[in-house]
Amino acid sequence: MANILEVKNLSIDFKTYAGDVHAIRDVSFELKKGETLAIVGESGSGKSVTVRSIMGLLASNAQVKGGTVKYHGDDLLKKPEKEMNQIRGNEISMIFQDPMTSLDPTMPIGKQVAEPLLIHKAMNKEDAMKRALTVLDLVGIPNAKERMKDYPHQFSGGQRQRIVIAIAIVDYPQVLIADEPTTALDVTVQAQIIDLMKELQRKIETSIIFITHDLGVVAGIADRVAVMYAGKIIEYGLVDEIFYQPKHPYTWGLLNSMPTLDTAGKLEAIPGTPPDLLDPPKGDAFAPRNPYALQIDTEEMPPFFEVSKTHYAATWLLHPDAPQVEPPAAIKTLMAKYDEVAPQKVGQTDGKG
Amino acid sequence: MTKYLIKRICYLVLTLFIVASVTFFMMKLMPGTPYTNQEKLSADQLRIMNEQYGLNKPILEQYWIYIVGLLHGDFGTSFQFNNQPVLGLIMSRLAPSLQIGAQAMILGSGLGILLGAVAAIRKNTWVDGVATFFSILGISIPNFVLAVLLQFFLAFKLQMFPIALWDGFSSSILPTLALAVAPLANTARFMRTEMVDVLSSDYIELAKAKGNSRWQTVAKHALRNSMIPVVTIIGPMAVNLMTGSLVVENIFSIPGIGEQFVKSIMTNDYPTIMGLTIFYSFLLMVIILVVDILYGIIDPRIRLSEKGAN
Amino acid sequence: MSDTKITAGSFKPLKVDNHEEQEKISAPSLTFTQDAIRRLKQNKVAVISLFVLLAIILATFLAPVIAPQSPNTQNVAYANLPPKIGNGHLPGFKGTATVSGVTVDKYQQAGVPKGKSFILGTDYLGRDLLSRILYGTRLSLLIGILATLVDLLIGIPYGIISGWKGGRTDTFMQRIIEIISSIPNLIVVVLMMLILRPGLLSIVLAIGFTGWITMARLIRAQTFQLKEQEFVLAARTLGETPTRIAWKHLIPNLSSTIIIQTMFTIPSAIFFEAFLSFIGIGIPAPSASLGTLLSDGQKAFRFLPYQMWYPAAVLCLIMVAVNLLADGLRDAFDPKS
Amino acid sequence: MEKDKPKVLVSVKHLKQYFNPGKKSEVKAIDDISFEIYEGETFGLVGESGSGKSTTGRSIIRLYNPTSGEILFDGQDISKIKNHSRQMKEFRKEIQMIFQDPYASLNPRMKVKDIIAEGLHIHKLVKTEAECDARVNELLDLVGLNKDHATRYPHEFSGGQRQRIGIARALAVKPKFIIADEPISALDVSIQAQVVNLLKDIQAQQNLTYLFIAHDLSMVKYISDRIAVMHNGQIMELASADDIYDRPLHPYTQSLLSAVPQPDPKLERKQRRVAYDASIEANNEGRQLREVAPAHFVYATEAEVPGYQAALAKMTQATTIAQ
Amino acid sequence: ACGSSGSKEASTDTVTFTTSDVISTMDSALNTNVIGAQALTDTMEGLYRYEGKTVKPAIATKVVKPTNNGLTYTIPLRKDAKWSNGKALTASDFVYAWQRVVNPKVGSQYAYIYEGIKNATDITAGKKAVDTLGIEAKDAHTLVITLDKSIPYFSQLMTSSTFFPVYKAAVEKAGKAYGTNSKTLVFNGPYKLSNWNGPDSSWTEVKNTNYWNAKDVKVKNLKYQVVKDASTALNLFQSNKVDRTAISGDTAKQMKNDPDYSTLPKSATFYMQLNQDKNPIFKNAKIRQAISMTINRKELVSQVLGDGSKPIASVTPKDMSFDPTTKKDFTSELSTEGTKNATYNPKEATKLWKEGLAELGQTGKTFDYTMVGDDTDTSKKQSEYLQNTLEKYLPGLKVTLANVPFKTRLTRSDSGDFDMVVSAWSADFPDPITFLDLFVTGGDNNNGHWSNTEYDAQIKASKTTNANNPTARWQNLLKAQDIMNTESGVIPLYQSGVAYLTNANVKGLDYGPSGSYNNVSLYLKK
Ligand SMILES: Nc1ncnc2c1ncn2[C@@H]1O[C@H](COP(=O)(O)OP(=O)(O)OP(=O)(O)O)[C@@H](O)[C@H]1O
Ligand SMILES: Nc1ncnc2c1ncn2[C@@H]1O[C@H](COP(=O)(O)OP(=O)(O)OP(=O)(O)O)[C@@H](O)[C@H]1O
Ligand SMILES: [Mg+2]
Ligand SMILES: [Mg+2]
Repeated sequence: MANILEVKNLSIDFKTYAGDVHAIRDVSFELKKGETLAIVGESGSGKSVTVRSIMGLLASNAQVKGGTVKYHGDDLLKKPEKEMNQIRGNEISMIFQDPMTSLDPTMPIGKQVAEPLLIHKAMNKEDAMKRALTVLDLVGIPNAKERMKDYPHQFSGGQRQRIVIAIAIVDYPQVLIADEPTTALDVTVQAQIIDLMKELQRKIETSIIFITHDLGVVAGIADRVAVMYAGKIIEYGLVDEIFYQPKHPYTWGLLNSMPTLDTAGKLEAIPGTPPDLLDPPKGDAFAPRNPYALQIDTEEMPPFFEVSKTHYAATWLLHPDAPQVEPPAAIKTLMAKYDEVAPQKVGQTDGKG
Repeated sequence: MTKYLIKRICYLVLTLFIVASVTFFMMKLMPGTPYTNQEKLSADQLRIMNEQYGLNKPILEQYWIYIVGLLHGDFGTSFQFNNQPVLGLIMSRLAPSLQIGAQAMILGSGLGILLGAVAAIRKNTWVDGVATFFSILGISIPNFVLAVLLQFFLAFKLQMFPIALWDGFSSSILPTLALAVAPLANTARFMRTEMVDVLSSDYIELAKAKGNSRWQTVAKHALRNSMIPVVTIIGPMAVNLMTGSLVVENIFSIPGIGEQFVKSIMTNDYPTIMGLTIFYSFLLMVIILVVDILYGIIDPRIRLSEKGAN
Repeated sequence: MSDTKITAGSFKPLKVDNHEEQEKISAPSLTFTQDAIRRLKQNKVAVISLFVLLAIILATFLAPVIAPQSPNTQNVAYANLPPKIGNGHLPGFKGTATVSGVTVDKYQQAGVPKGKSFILGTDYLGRDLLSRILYGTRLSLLIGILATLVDLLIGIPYGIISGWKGGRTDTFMQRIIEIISSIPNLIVVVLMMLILRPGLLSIVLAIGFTGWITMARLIRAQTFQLKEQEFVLAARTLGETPTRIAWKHLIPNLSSTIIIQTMFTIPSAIFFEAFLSFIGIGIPAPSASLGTLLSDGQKAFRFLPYQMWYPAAVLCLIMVAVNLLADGLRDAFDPKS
Repeated sequence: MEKDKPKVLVSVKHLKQYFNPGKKSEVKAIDDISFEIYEGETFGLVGESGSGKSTTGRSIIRLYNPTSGEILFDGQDISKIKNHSRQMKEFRKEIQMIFQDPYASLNPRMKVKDIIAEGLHIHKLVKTEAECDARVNELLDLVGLNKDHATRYPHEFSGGQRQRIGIARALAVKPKFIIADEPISALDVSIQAQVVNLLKDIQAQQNLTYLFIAHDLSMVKYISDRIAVMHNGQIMELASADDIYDRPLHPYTQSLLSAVPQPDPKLERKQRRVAYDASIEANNEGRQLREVAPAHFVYATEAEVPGYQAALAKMTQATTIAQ
Repeated sequence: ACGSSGSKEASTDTVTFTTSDVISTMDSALNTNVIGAQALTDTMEGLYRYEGKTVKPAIATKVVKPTNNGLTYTIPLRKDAKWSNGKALTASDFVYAWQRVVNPKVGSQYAYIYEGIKNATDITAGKKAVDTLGIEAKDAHTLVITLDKSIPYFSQLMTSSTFFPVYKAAVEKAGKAYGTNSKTLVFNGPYKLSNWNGPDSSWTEVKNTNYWNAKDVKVKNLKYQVVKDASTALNLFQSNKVDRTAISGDTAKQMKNDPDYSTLPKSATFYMQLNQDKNPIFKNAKIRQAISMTINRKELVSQVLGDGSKPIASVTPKDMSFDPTTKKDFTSELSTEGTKNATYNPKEATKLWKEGLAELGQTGKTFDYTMVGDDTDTSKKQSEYLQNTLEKYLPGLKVTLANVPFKTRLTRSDSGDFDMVVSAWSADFPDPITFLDLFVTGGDNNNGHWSNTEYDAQIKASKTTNANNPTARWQNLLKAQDIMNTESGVIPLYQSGVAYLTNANVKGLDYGPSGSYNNVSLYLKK
């Protein structure tokens, strides 16, 4: 399987009055053709900054401190603005979180959907509109033909998000980046949108980076998962590995704090709050909230330990010298499920790649 | 839409009626009479004149007559210009003011929008600094000072334009410039603020993500959206400009309505004052109505919500 | 990743449950205002403007001390003397004027004793221009401040009530605003002048009559938003009365709007007074305001340009400073920036 | 539920809340709903956006004046007390609200201490400044915040901490009943649990009754004793939390449940979404909340009841077999 | 002539003036201001016309001496006089015009100057029918005018626009609109207004070929431009855009040495009235004298006004009226006892002030007085100057200024809402009585209510017993003026003048005692 996108050792700072915010600290991952990579993590962990750097849409006070973003072998970070314009919206598209604000309120939606075609495909207006109509039909806007002339505020939230998706896929991009595309939506609508994205992925064979903080959504859509915490990826693996063989205490905490439909008794919350990225702790940023923290966590950042060929986790607990710890009970139940699932999962991934 | 227009026009008429009434009674409060002069009028003359102007009637009846007259498009006759109908007076003075005002408006707001947009796009660069500096300077110089400087340097010294007097387009250039600076500066500042906001909005991000270059993004998406609030200040500004600027009219000896207005105030020419006030209000409200319709054209959200409401 | 630093002790569980520590907030506690001040301080232009303004205000309020003479002392023999400093060596302050191509020493012509000079020259009645500018600026600033007071006292309550009540009350109050703003300002001024006599009070009342409308509109729009904010709802569920909600919750959150709008009210009042002076219904003589000085200066511009330049310069300086400060404040009060 | 005769604390009867009544822009945000909340329980309210959940909460706490219907609190009809009356003031002490947005629900210009103490002052619950400070500290402690946080401003806190400040403010007046309008939906997953735990703890400690509004169904199920499912200003189904989840009868409830994403890839792969066809509501004649099984209500016509009962029986059977 | 750049043919025949305001009406019965009067003098003509300071026959063929004890004038009219539409001008045009002025329905504010013409006062008062006015067309070219009492200045009066004829058909056709635009007008003067509409700010008068004396009219077009701003006027003049413009204030002062600069004294004076009703201290002559003496009139006109105004010691101006026998100027025959009160003498002033106050038992009191004046630039400057000088020399006096619009000033003067007021009067006709008549007891314009029985008696005698005796009448007037001066009943300030810049090519400017130019004599030096 070819890697379409490779992010290597990416570090990004933001200059602010209080000092530099180290928003991304040495992040690496890759995206294969046709797969869906989910990035999870709580607010401020650097998910958006990561994908914006791929799009070349970082805020003006951002500074790339190091690393590369290779797309088909070219470093996107070094591309001049002009060439980036050629790639954006054409080969790599993006869907934003809030469907209510990401459409231009003063432009009919047909035109907005057709816009990337006019920019990139040198199509005439009529053809572009025709194609836009096809795509709007595809994403399930009822009466698309008549509604092309309508304005965003005349659509419901779910419909708007479909339009945003239509804009993103109208050029059949190779990479589709979706930054929390369903967070602002109702569960029912969210389910529809996710189904839609899965279906589209099958049709246009695009690779997707899907950002969310909802593990439920991840379970539904992802092939692989990267868990971020405080500007770093702390665990990275196939979806089943992350859900049924989690290794990092933060991943445990995340899985644990969500009630499932049969959770009873007290929820296992992760205590405390995430660290301040202005001055990230020296060692493991999660250590202060980690009940399994080791002495070394306060001194040195843990490296990635390989769990399997596809599964890595950055926690000292995986160090051979580390004491064996008991994951929380709920996690153990999950782990028990792994064996039943694993073969099936591997097969599936193969089939896709 | 028609329903909406009818509703708005009803409001307009109601407001005009109130304005007319308020001004009428305010005029009655003013001390002195229009024919106070050093000359002596006989008691009989006074009585006859009062009768002719209807000033001998009880105030309420005078009021009634005035309002009925208004309904027939009769604004009364001027005291200052004996027997000159007020409406004719206003009309004959309006053209130059309207011309200069409209020119200043178009020039000022057009350039202002441009300047503001450029400043916003180049936020925090020297371009922004220069644009901000000039727009603040523009607001800071009284227009009469500006008018004097323009006249002295451009017209008198360099002989590039007529010094004064109202004679064709060329004589409208300097007054237009003098008047345009303030709206230019104001729109530029407003536009900049708004544009900065718009440029940081999600749909601009999406536009960039579509592969629009910076200028394409601005032209296709940012400009129109930033114009929405700018339109609101353009309304009152237009009224102020079109109803004439006494000062500029004075300096350039333009027979405009601003000058006429002050003159009628100074001479207690009540019918003219009232006529002008009502006319001014009328203009104001028409411009606001136009602006609101414009608003709807620029911003479809408003257009539709009104359609919906009717 | 070398293991050299790793010792056996490194893998001891960290037993101290120090997440409490995490809850401590490390940044210094800044009030909202302090935060705004911090942001303002970063804006050099705004800070300079602030100091320029303070300097001007100080100078004008110290006018009785620092003005070379009383602003109304006439000496018509010394009328229209150009600026001169000391012995007149400074260019632009030589005390000379060019009359039909010949440079003449105006001071000599007027028989001014040696050593006596007027830094910014004199006006048509031989009054010291510097003193008049100092006093004039003071009066103009006073007008600005008084107009602001009216603005605050009418505009804010009006806007809050209109926005808070909404519905019919709001529609009614908005109609009133519409009507008031469609009465030409000049009429109001003249009426006030006739009823109240020309003077400071009339001018301030006239400016105040319509001046508060922008403030009221802004406040109303903001109140509409604020009253739906959850913290206001919270106060209501606690049983807070509307008046106290206005004081405790609305006004503090409207403060940035208020400050910024005030920053625009002051210069526009000063400007309006200048305009009134131009058409001859400004501050009555012999008091000077920047407006009266400017309109006198404008008339004499051809021959005595300094009589316009200096008041214009002061007015521009104040305007530029206030505007830059207002810009700075707006940014400072905007947490987004 | 073990108690045989739970005391009714809040009773909503035929409540209607219309906005802009009589105008073209009329919105029937709540259209004739009735339910009861028992003392000490947590009553969950779920439904999609715009279904009228917040409006229900706000009508009960009298932020709106109900269009019609009755709201009995502790046996007293509160839907018609005059604003600013003494009765209203009394009532304001009994019910409190926790809001959704941790950023908008705290006045950014007030110190935490003043925010929490506001209710104390309004209802004169403290006499001296010292007493006030003591009470504020006590409350801060209760919600797990530090004493020295009292002098800080809201923007210095994280979302979870702010939400706790909001809770402390509500608790300050010692209410009996708390309406929590999506108190956790704006929070991070890791923080949500903290707040939910806190709410649960406090409930146990102070014998509070909750109306818990949310759209996150797993959390509602976890926290609630009974749940009402709302749609278009109506209650579609009302039953105990377990019944709603295990034996959802109304198609809307079923659809809603099928859409909940499970943090379990295996389950997710099996999950089939059920689309809801709103056309069954089209003919609204005779439709009302009917008890199809003990304490299990469904919005249905008389004729549909047997059908629902049959379905319920089948489901019960299925679960028993599974067990 | 119009400008160095003026290469266009037509412009060589045009003289352009700036003027301070628009024409408010061209109806000679209604006009009250000097702008309208000038336009009327240019375009219409009455019985006589001023040429220089002498009254010359115009529509009349000669300047007629009265008969019947000064009560009857039989005036022959020229037969070649025509209206601009070519129709003949007859005596009945005068009759119609005059009857219109006194007709109360027309509401002429100037009807009062018909006083003395038979029945005029009664007609304006509505007591008699219009056709009883003492004017009669004996035949088409003879006018008989009958007076109630003799009017010594009758001939001068006839040059005034209020006595001009009007074209009856035009008036009747236009009705109320008569005089509001050039289409309603028919002219009989040297020029015709062309294309003038009500409030136009510029107007052109073209030569009237039907004027009986058209051959003497040398300039084809007169153009008037309203220019209100002094520096604009100067700029226009210096760029040769206008040929003659009035300048004021600092501009005037600065242009004093320019070769194009000239001044023109007007038959108008500025004076101060003290409100005796409101402030009894003003009843004391010493107080009034003190106030008068503090004013340095020379400094006032040269330093503050600088526009050609002249100091004056009486309310009657210089160079307006002359002794019928000695031909000496009225003001030169006044007694020094009176005029010394109008001489700057601050020491004496302070002394008198204190004495006056002592007499009144008001020593040491402070007086806070409002001085009302016009709101023109010049008036403001002079008010400031007066304020300063009064406060400086009269201890305890504090003066507050109220510079208000003209009509407001009049209203306040009328209603006594002032302590001091600076007023101005411009001669209706060149005779001292036009000024002196103002200040008789109960006079409409005697706003200070200064009253002196001897003064009243002198004025009365001049109008009655001595009306037909020019010398005795002259003495009455001189006496009256002397009384006012010694009493300082009204405090004269200055005779107003206007400074002009005039293109050197413009010649033959002829400013008459009535306050208008006789533009028949105007010509351009080629
Ligand atoms: N323009 C900026 N200036 C300063 N700091 C920034 C900027 N943009 C992002 N950051 C900081 O970078 C960090 C990562 O932000 P990012 O938006 O990637 O978070 P996220 O994981 O997407 O969170 P969320 O779930 O809330 O969207 C945050 O601490 C944020 O405060
Ligand atoms: N003040 C109001 N004026 C008019 N309509 C309103 C008002 N408040 C709410 N509504 C309307 O009432 C309906 C119910 O709104 P409500 O806020 O109760 O929904 P909700 O279930 O809380 O939704 P969400 O999950 O989005 O919070 C919506 O259609 C809403 O638009
Ligand atoms: Mg994000
Ligand atoms: Mg809600």
